[in-house]
Amino acid sequence: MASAVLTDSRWIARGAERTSLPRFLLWLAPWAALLVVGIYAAGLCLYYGLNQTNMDNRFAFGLWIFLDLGIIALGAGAFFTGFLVYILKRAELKPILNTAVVVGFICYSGAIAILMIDVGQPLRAWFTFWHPNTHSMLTEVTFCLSCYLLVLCLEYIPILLRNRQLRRLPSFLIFEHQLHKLVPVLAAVGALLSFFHQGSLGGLYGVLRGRPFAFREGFLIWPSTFFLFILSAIASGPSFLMLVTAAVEKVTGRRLVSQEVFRRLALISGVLLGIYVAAKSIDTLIWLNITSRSVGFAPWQFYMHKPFGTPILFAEIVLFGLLPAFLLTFRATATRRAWLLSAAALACAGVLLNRFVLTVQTLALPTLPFDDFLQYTPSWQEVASFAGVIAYGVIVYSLSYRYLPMFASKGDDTHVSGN
Amino acid sequence: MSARYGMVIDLDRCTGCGSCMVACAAENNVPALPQASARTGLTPILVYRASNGMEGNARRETFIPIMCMHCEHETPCVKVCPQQAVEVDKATGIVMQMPQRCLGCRYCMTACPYHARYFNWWDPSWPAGMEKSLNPGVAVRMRGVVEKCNLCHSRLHAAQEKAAATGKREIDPADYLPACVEACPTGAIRFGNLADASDPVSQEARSPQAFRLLARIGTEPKVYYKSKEPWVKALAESNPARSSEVQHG
Amino acid sequence: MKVTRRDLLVWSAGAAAGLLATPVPWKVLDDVSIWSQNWPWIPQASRGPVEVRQSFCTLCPNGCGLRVRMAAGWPVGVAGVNTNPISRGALCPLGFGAHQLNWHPQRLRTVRRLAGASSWNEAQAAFARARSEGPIVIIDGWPGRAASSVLESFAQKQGGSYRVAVGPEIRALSPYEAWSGVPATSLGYDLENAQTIVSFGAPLLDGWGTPGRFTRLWAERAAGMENPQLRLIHIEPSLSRTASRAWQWISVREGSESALAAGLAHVLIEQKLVPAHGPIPTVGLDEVAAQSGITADAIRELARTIAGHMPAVAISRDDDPAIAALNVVLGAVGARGGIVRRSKNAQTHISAETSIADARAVLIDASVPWNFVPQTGAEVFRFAAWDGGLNNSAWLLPAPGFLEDLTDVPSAPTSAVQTYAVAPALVKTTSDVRSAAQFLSALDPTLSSAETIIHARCSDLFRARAGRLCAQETMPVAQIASLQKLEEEIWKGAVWVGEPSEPGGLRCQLKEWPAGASSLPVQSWANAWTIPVLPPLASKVYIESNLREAPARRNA
Amino acid sequence: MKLPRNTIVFGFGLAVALFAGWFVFPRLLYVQKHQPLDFLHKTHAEKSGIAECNECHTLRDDGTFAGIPPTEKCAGCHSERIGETPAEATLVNDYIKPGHETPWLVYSQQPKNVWFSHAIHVKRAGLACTECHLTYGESDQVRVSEVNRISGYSRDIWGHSISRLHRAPHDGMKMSDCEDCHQRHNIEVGCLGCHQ
Amino acid sequence: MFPGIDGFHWTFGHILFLSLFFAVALTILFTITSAIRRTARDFRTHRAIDFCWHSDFAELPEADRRCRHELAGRVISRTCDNAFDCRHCEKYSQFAVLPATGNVSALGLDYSEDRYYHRGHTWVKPEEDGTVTIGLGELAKHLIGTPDSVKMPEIGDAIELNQAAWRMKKNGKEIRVRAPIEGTIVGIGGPQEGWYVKIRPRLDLKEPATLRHLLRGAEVRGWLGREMERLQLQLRAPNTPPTLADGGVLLPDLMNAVPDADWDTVLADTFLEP
Repeated sequence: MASAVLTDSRWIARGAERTSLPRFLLWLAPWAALLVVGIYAAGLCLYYGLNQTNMDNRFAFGLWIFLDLGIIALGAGAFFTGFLVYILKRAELKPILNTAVVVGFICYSGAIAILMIDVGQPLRAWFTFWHPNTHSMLTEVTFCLSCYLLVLCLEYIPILLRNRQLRRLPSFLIFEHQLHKLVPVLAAVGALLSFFHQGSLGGLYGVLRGRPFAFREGFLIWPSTFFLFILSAIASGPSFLMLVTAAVEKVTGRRLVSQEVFRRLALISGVLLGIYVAAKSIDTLIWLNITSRSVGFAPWQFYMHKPFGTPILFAEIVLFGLLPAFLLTFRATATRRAWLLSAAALACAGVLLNRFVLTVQTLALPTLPFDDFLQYTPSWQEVASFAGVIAYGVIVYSLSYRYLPMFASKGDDTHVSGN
Repeated sequence: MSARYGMVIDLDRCTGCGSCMVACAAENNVPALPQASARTGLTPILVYRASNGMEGNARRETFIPIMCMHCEHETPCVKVCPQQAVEVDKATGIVMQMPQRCLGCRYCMTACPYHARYFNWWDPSWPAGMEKSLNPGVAVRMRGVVEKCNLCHSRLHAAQEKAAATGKREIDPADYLPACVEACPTGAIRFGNLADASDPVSQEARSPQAFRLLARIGTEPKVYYKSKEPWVKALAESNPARSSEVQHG
Repeated sequence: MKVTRRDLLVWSAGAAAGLLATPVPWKVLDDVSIWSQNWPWIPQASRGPVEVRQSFCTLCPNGCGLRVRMAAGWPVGVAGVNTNPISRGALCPLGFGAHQLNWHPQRLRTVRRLAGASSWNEAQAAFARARSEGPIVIIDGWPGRAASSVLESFAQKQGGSYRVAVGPEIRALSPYEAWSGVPATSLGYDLENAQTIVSFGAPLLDGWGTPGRFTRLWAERAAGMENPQLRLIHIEPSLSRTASRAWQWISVREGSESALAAGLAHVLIEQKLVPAHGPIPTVGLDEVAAQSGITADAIRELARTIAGHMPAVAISRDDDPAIAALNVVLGAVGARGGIVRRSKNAQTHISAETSIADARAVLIDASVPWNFVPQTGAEVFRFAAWDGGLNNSAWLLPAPGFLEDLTDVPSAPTSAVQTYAVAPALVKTTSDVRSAAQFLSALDPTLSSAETIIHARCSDLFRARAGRLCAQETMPVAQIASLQKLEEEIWKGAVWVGEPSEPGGLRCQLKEWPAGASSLPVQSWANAWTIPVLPPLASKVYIESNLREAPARRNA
Repeated sequence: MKLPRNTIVFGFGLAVALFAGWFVFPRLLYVQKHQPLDFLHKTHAEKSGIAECNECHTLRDDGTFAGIPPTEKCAGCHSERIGETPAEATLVNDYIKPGHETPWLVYSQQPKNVWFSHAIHVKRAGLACTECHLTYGESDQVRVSEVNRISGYSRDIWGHSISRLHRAPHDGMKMSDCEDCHQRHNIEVGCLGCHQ
Repeated sequence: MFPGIDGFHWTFGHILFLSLFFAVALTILFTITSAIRRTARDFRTHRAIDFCWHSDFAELPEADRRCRHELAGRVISRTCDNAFDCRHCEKYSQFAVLPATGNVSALGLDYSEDRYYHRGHTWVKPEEDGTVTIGLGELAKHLIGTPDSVKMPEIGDAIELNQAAWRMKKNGKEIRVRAPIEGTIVGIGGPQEGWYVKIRPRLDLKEPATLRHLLRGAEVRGWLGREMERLQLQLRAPNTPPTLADGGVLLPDLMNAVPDADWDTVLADTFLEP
């Protein structure tokens, strides 16, 4: 009866073939280990303070902020898909909606967890709500992020309640049903919030008058980076969804969503990426020739320190921008899976590179005439605690995939896969 | 009374002895931690050492004390702080940092063009018994918050209290002098009320030799510098140089 | 009726909902953040009245005036005293952190013998035994104090000898002692009246002499002026702090300072730029040029510059007869703006460097620079308030720390005028520490105490009716009503300043140019500091910034 | 009508939480401390004719506030016992004779990061002591000092109403209370006007 | 955050920003509360039960959702889209209903004439006194054998169509026996009577529509045939040819007889669990 003991088939939707529990646990084990290490590292940072990191007075922001910006941008797929499905009524994207929500939930909760370690006094973080400085982009970010995480939780609940055992409880089933009916409202709110905080994350740096490398002119209270971040986020979000789906398909060895969905995502991603690249190029030109000159900073000095030479700018705009935009848009490449996925990977890498440049290069460049270009390498605690977040993401996603209807609005995904 | 406290620092007089740094730390209960380095230490006033980039006989060096410049306009740190832990005081023009309000997000540090803000990476500590030597006028900051020069605010408190006790409304300018100004053996750092046209310091600040660091960014810093040496002024107004040319203080 | 799991869930849901409507979560949230603002493990200053006391920095023989803020009986901050005529309100960077020194981790609190624990009784017994067995040598680092005369008279009574280990400033004056017989400890530089100062590597702007004296002077008369009243010409191989601020910096080869001095003298005499009163150096100009790496023309130019702006005085970093001889040639010895004799009545001291091999025991006062190590096999009794590590003393005896001991402050080594002040003990000692003087008085009760000596000196001053007292306002001694009044003022921190020394008090007969020029020892800013350790806050300037080079580690 | 079981259970949980939160919690939050000896303002006002607060709670010359007077001040009258209360005995025998300071508990102690100048508020603004310290000067019994277990603050800082909703005037010395008063008299000060 | 709280300024920025924030917060709050409210309402107005069945039905595999007419061979293939609620099925009348024909005796399971069968393997037997008996079908009985535990309703309880009439446990598996018809419990049969409940139906039995949704006669045979087929496939040990096909007799206690089968699925299919 050993097999009977080590089985969780009662919890798995009927007809959805899932690997055996032992194999599943085997898959989770390394991630769980990584998560434990991450939690330990985070604990060190909370207990002993941020001296555990390699950040310093000049590199006040480090790996964490960079990756937070990164995953939040990649998590944008969640709100954007919801926005497309519920607001713009693109029903063809329904199959990936659930997975989008879960990915978004993971990215945002992970980012916020890291932020809580990153601040020196987490116990006072709520002061931001009590004494908000509404002129600060960070206030906007804090408010929007926390609200949107709440929204994501609410969007996650219906998926959770569709679990085969949980749905046996009538109250859960009904609640799920009712909540599901209201999800469009949440999607709308989520879209609003996300547009704002994706933007204000960009604004975070755009407003830094004291950092000519990051400072941008803008419209109203928002510097141009505000809009560039929104664009790049919604452009790379769908690409990231494609990558995740493809990865899951690889791991589980079955087709989960139809080629049409991929095609649709690719098209959206590609077109938006194209727009983003255009906007980014114009912005760069304005910045180099007007904004930074007006405060007496010449373009050459931003790019004279290795490794932050002009190649990075080129990579950002052409290699990780223009190129994937083309690959994703044109049928010829977008229908070939290999091309499609590598293009999506390029797009995601592009948005990460952009966040990296804005966070790290901004701080590395000297502003005082007699000051110095600085380097910084993260400590193992920083790396580990972030690896912990990734492990957390994989675990949450794996559990969701195993026990929840992830790739279809109806529980059973074999309908889609057909075999 | 709306004063605008500021400084004029005569770089030709600065010998880089470092008295200001030590006096400042002593006045403001800044710990000297064995773990601290040039990049993690707390130096509300920091003396940089810069050269004209030449070698041998032609080499010249100058020392540039950097503290919070108390920017008057678009004050970068005030704008970015999410929970109003920094503000420009209406009455004095001092940019006030409130460690007890700060949550340690360090956004203000990335915003400050002068790197004049410092983070408490460690819990402050002193060798056994040395806490008896702490200045009662200043609360010791805790780990995980940002601090910076508040223009020796406890001395302003003392001056105000003294004025109130003697039934005066205004403080006696002689009673309020930041520690670095008091400590400077050559009188290179001078402190005064820029809003008061009769104040010699404010006159000096308006003199043609006076300049400000990164004034072109437009944040109206209230710390002025002056030097007769052309290369110093040129350096101060130039773009960030290649790292080989400077020793970062 | 039985309670099901469902009931528990519903109950806790209700409880949770209810709790939100109570102060609990909100008050706890508030209190926790308040707790984080007052973490109990973070030390805070004590509450209590703050008073300001006057004293003098006793960490080196320059005795700068101190304004000490005291809270709850402990010093919480120091600043200079503007009315002090010598230090003029300035302190060195180390002085500003000195009030924390008494809690330095390396503070000596117990008697140690050969790195093992011991006691005062054993130390006293051991010293008494040594005294009975053979000659003793007592070394003083700060001659002229009341304590010094205690040490000296003990040495005389016991048939031992009293030596002084002095700093580089006094050593630099020793050639004149040799040539004129006037003790170097009573010589000084009349900087205030000099027009040109030729510094041979002397760190004039980096802690030389009484820090405030020259820096203030320089700031007033030289800083940032194209054509200053006071010309500072600095001769040093590397771009030091002083060099970077000098009116003119001349970079010479390592160890060629004396040669350059000779070269300058050569030109001055040869070109009759100065009235001839000194020997002609044997060395030729080209040889000097070759040694120092400066062209002969440059040397001639420099000589003309100096001669064109008299009075001029050359200041050496350390003992160097050639540079002293240059002063003779410049006519700066015993002249206005040159090297002057500050007091008539001062006796010469034997330098501690001279051999003490035959001694049975050596007693080293806490004022002796830590880097002075006696070359002897004798049993060494070393007094120190802090353990600087690495020393050859058999006995390490805990001495009073910063402001823990009463001492009087004689004239600063480089001062042009005589001064006298008293630094009362402001801080109560936290452990059983004794000064060398107290230690010896215990052995020989007939020795007079510091208080009585100070009293005697004050009455001398009062009787002489010369000079003036500098406090908030200066008052001529002649106008002071009573000795009590004078003593009162002195004990409150007033400085007695003697009459300005009249020129001609010093004559140097120099037959021929001194041979065997010594190359000056290089010394770091922190090693010039006489006490073993630096104030913790000094790390701001060499660890938490790159402003200064870190001091050489003594204990390794 | 018969309520469904869930509603009852839920309501029960709600009630328990409400009771615990409003009535039990405040008792647990504050630890009670007693003064080293019973000092009665009233007695001193009557017997020794001390009329003004500042006769004992003086301002120093530099304007700083002396707070609770040192034991030597008490010794001015109580160098020997002059009454027969046990409190006086404690004062004389335990503190004055051995020369120890009396470890008074300060009800209105502000944390170290707060700078409150009595000189400015009393001398310049002319506030009466009672405006903040109420009528404690006439009290004829000794208050128990309650200290917050988490923050270590005296209860007087938060004020005695745990909800802070309807408090007696001048009950509470939190930052917002200072701000309210400053707003009422529209006196504007920056953070470091009251913090150090 | 709120007017009067330190840090609040009556500036345009504050007002705009905070009102936006509170708008969002309120929307979210409203969403949650209304979802909860509607859920509660659904429970009050017994729509919950109905809804649960519909959603369960939607989750059933195609094979379990065949139309009765297909079972009876009146149509080739038809998936029920009405949650087996033939009472309100407009398609129902499109097909003539054949008269019941004789006993159904398949594989030694006797399915008698006077009973109406529910897809969840329960039957309804009208009594003279206007009550009806609800029992477990023979096939189901053979599957379960003697249950480890049974949780019967109490007299006076109301049971709803397609909801749990009673629950059984066997080898740690939870079995929910769906009620074929709604009514109030008037009697309960214990183990020896083979677990049945007597109910007074809520609807009038005279009304032809009352029992219309239950299977009879040919439909039963068709349905049973399919069920047996499914069982054979599910219960056979891996790579053995189908047994039982030759009309052998069904073992009395299959759950213990064939322990290694995927009973989870078998029971779910049998008792219409998603």
